[in-house]
Amino acid sequence: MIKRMLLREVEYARPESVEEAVRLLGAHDGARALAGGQTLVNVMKARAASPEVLVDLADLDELRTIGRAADGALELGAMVTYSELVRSPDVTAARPLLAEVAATIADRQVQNRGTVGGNVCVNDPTNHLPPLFAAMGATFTILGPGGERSVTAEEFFLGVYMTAVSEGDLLTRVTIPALAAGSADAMEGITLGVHGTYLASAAVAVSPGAVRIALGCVAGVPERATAVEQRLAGAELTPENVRAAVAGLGDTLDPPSDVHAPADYRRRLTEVVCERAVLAAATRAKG
Amino acid sequence: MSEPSDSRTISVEINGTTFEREVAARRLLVHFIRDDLDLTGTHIGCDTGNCGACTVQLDGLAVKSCMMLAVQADGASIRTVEGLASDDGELTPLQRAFTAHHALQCGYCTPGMLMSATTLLEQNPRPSEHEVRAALQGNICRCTGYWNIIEAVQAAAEEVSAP
Amino acid sequence: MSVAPEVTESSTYVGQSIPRKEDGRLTQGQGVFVDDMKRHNMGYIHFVRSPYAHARIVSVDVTAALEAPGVFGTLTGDEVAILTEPFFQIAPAPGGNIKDYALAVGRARFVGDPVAAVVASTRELARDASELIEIEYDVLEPVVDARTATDPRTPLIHEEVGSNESWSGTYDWGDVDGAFAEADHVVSIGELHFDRFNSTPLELDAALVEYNRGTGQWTIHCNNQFPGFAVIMMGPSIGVGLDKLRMVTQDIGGGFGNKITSHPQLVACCLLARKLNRPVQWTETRTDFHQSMSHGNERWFQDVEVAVKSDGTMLGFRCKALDDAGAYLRYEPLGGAIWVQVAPGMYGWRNIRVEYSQVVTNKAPVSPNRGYSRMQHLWLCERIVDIVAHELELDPIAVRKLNYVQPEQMPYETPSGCVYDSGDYPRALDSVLELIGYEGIEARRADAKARGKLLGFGIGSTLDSGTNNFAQSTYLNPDLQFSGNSEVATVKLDIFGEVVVTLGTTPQGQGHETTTSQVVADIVGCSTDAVTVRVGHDSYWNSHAGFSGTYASQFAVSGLGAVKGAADGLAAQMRQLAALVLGAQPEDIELGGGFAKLRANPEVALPFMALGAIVNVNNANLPEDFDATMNVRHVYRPHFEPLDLERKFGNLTLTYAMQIHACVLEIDPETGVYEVVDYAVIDDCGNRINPQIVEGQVMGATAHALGAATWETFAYDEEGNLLTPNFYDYHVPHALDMPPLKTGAIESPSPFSALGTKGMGEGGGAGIHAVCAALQDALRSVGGGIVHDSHNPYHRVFAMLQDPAAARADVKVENA
Amino acid sequence: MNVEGTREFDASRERVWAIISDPAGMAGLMPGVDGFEIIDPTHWRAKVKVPLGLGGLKMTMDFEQLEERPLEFASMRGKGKGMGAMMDMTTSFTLSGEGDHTHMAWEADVKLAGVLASMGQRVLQPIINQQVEGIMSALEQQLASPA
Repeated sequence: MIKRMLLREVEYARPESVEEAVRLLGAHDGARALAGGQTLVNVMKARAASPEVLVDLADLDELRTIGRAADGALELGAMVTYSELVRSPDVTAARPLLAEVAATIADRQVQNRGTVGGNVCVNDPTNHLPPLFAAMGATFTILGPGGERSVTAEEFFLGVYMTAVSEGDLLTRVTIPALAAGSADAMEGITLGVHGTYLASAAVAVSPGAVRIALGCVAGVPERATAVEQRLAGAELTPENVRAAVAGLGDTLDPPSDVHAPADYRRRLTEVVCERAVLAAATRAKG
Repeated sequence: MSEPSDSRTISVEINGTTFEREVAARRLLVHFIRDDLDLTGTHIGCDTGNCGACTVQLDGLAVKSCMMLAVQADGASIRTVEGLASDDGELTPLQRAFTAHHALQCGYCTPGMLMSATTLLEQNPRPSEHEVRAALQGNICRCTGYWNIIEAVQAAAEEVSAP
Repeated sequence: MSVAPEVTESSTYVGQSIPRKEDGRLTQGQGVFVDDMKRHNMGYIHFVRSPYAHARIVSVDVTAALEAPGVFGTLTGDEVAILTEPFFQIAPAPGGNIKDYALAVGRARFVGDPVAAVVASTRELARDASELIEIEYDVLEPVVDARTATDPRTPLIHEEVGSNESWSGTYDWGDVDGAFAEADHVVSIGELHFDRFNSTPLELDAALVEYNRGTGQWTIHCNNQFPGFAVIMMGPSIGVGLDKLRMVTQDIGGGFGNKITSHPQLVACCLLARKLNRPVQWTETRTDFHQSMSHGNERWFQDVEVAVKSDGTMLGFRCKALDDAGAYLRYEPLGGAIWVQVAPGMYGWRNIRVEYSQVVTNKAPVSPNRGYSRMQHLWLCERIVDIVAHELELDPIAVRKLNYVQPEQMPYETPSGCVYDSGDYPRALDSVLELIGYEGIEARRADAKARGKLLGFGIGSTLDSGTNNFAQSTYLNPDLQFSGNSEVATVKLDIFGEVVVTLGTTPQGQGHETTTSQVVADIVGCSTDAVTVRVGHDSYWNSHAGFSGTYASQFAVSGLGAVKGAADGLAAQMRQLAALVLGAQPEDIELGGGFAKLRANPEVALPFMALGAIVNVNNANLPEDFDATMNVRHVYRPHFEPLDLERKFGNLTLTYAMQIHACVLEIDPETGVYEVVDYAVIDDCGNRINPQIVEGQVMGATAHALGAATWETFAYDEEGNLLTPNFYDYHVPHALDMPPLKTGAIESPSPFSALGTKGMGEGGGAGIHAVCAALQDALRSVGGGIVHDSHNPYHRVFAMLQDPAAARADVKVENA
Repeated sequence: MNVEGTREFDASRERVWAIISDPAGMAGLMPGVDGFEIIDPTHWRAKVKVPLGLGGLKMTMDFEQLEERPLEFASMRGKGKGMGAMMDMTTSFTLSGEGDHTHMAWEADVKLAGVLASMGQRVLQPIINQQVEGIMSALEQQLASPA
């Protein structure tokens, strides 16, 4: 029960088209998409989960593209790796912070395999991309037996390890609006070691007159700090104003405790990283 | 068509040799390399993908072979520590620098370190100290404290880049 | 350009940083670690471990597992109880009544305690079958806090002991009450805690075990780092003589003490190899290791009182020490005596009383970990210095210099009778201050403040005692028949003139092949390339003794002492033979460059090849009384006087290397997050055979300390679940986490070792002391919280920032 | 781990009680119940699949009714065993309120062993909160529909 490292029996398929992938996911009970596997394979080694069928998305080239929509929005295929985000001129042009954050996820080896789709579908509370995408106002395109649908971050993230991607569904794409003039993003976190697991994180998107804030590590889904957003709407983002707006944020949260951060400490950290992220985004927006 | 099955015949090029083997779907790439092909230079030091001892190059990128199924490597080209030295046994500048700078003690993390560092220097021949550290972040060493490893990688970069 | 280290013009190899002989194979993936080995038809062992910290094992049913595909067989605790005797216990009764077997018998006592084992044809099938072993548990209340372990309401972990206390004893040296009567100030600290962690070597414990039915002999390929101890535990348990247990090691991927106590698993492997009549293989997983193997001793220091004169001179201290041994005494209670090697730390304190007790808990068993038991105590000594300095508003550097044992006192006999062999501690402190640029520290503090950071500076000084006198075990149990120490080396001259060295040690990265070749080459007169040092340990080589292994900072003294003895012996025989052949006296012969030459006329020379061949294959004409074998085995034994058990007095280690660390860190006051921004270490381990290897040990130990100070902890919840069961939550520092480091060395040769060397490798604990000191220094300006724990994660620092009064509530000063 | 909370329902205590005191009613509220079996009036068993994105956590839970004071208080113990996790949970509900209003105070003491216990601390509380939220919402929904 405690021993790890070796997977249970599993079946494996490597479809050549998105449609075939969706068919396979729908046809087999307990089927699960295998993207980069940088979480899933570990969980399977621990035998904490054992899907019966793995549908490897590796050959689905259409999920590997990074593109720009007509309105400039950034379209990220679900199988785009963190390393590809780091190197992409499109990402750097549309939402540069995304590349910066991707460069701090785990380590180089994981960045070479881990994917955008895997990161958000796992939705571990400590993951980088869920709060970041929530703050950026991303939409998620899901292909299922009934066709394609797009959902917002609020609709996408349902709980720890739970998203709107249900059995038989496949996340194909994440779409992120391009930064408008006078807008900027920032993400701040406290990690276990440099570039380590987040103990607290806050992603912020500042646009003229508005601030979107999503907090990681405090709940099963990225938590929008809506009260802080409202207090800051239209306000000048000075250190004093931001501090005042963030004050009391921790008391509204119900974060978990673990060996690295008791709940109260996590509340405090979340206030600090929230404040810092808003100020960092404001500075960038000016710059 | 690709229907699910619990094993597959895969074809993988490793250090220039192509291996075609039937492998269970659940077999980890690292066990395929170590147990099935007997290339035991690639090591295992953890269960969670943290330590990097199993790092190999897959199509030119450093990856952790314990976080991949062997079937996922079908069609790929892999390089392991055994593939670093030339056929006539000449070591790479990085391998020599590891010795010269005492960048290893027990040597257990060394293969993974070398694969990460080799990949770094291929992509970035003159890395800064910070870039070296960042490239090695996914490889744990419990003997050296990393300082000599970082020094060795920088020295090898200098040697290779020297006019 | 060349990247080779500079080899200085010198007539000797000793003292030079020659490149390591080991590295060629290790940089090419050609090392042989245990898990790399395979045998035809071998089976893979998988241990089924308890998910409960404390539970009665009601039943174990292996029926379904035996029917599973590929399964060769199983082993259960009930079988083990029939087939083996419980392991020998070092502790006297009642602690010694503990019954410890290769598998849990009747009761599981920690999460990860192995309850059954299954063997199958592949790793995956063994793992599959393990899920079919049905184990019924009756869950019992766990004991996870050492401080309540002896409370009468706390359940007993080993009923045969009658208590959860495994050993206790009082150490009382000097005139403690007199010292307190004489003191101007008494500084008291309610409770200090040294945390639980270990060095987590990257290679996990493993074995490949073969059984020879015909001879009844096992060959145990493993990575145990103290085979001498392992077989003493295993032989009586299985009921066989030690020669039936052939221990073989090759490359070992780190040990740090953590690979000493794998004997329970090795016994299980032996039983399975015999039962199934096939080679069996076991490789632990990372999670297995964290949950079950060799945690460092967790220790509480309670009611600490320090007697201080007004100038800061400390006369001594008294305290209680409470050691948490975990569930079984695998190497314990030796930790209860080992710390005595360094009872006063580096200080001239003459009056010390420690009421020591050790308890068992439902956590993984503790066993040696780099700095074993001394690190805990030295941390206490350093905490005492920094807390006293803080409370009396004295300079911690001045207080150290004032209290250090002074160079003119060397060799210095401590109040417990240990003898510090040599060293100049104040000079070492000055050196480290120079390395770190201490004169600029206040400017750096101001700069940090301007950036909103709290800068802290701290010193950690530490001893690295090596070459144990195993008689120290009789402090715990006078009936034990252990004393002294031993190590073996064999040096031979082969037929073609090759010098071959066999060691009894089990290096795990310390470069024994290299340093051995340096010592031998100088003595025998050849190049280090001409010296082959066999890899690893093999008891068939008959080049080992009872204490053989690699542990406890001793190779440079005991290992190389044996090497030197054997090489001296071989050189004498070579001179003897050359003299015979050349018609001269042995003293007329000089060895050098691979030749035995006539001193007076070096043109007259015999190559080593001739010497090797004459004795081995061309010996008909040798005189009948010629007795040189060209194969010399030497046993190194240090001399120790008998201990005074009544007073617990006597010398426990031969040499005392030392390190002083200096740490500069910055705290973010808003979060408690801190970063070590500058770091320096001075090491003095006497003569250095290979300075680069010594520096490597200093660096590695420093990294361990920095990890333990901030991130690495084996933390348990109330149910006895380990919350850091692998590298996901047990954060080992990586390349981005490491601060800049400067190192320096002083050489104070030991008068007691053959080469003037001192064993080293374990001094890194000073990093923990230095970080604690630096944190406390940084907190000085914001309420003066006192650092009470060796492990300071960010939230603990934040708590000290938030409520400094609470963080100093149990620290008091009474003035006379 | 101890978790607790309160919840208000626009329904009489009798209606709330009728559902929570009935094993089948309870099973109907729990998310991901795959199968359900009543062993005797105070013991029942449920096969649960906690829907997690990584494949779902399957557990067989054995429930035992511990104490019951109709309309006021109920407590039960559930022991579960599944992949990588052993759970031992004691939970209780206290009802108060008059007329068409019910106030429920609930608490649960959850003990875990196995891989989730050691590696899942960080996500455990959010998962339990999700489960409880699921149960309470289902109860609310059931109460909202005509009796």
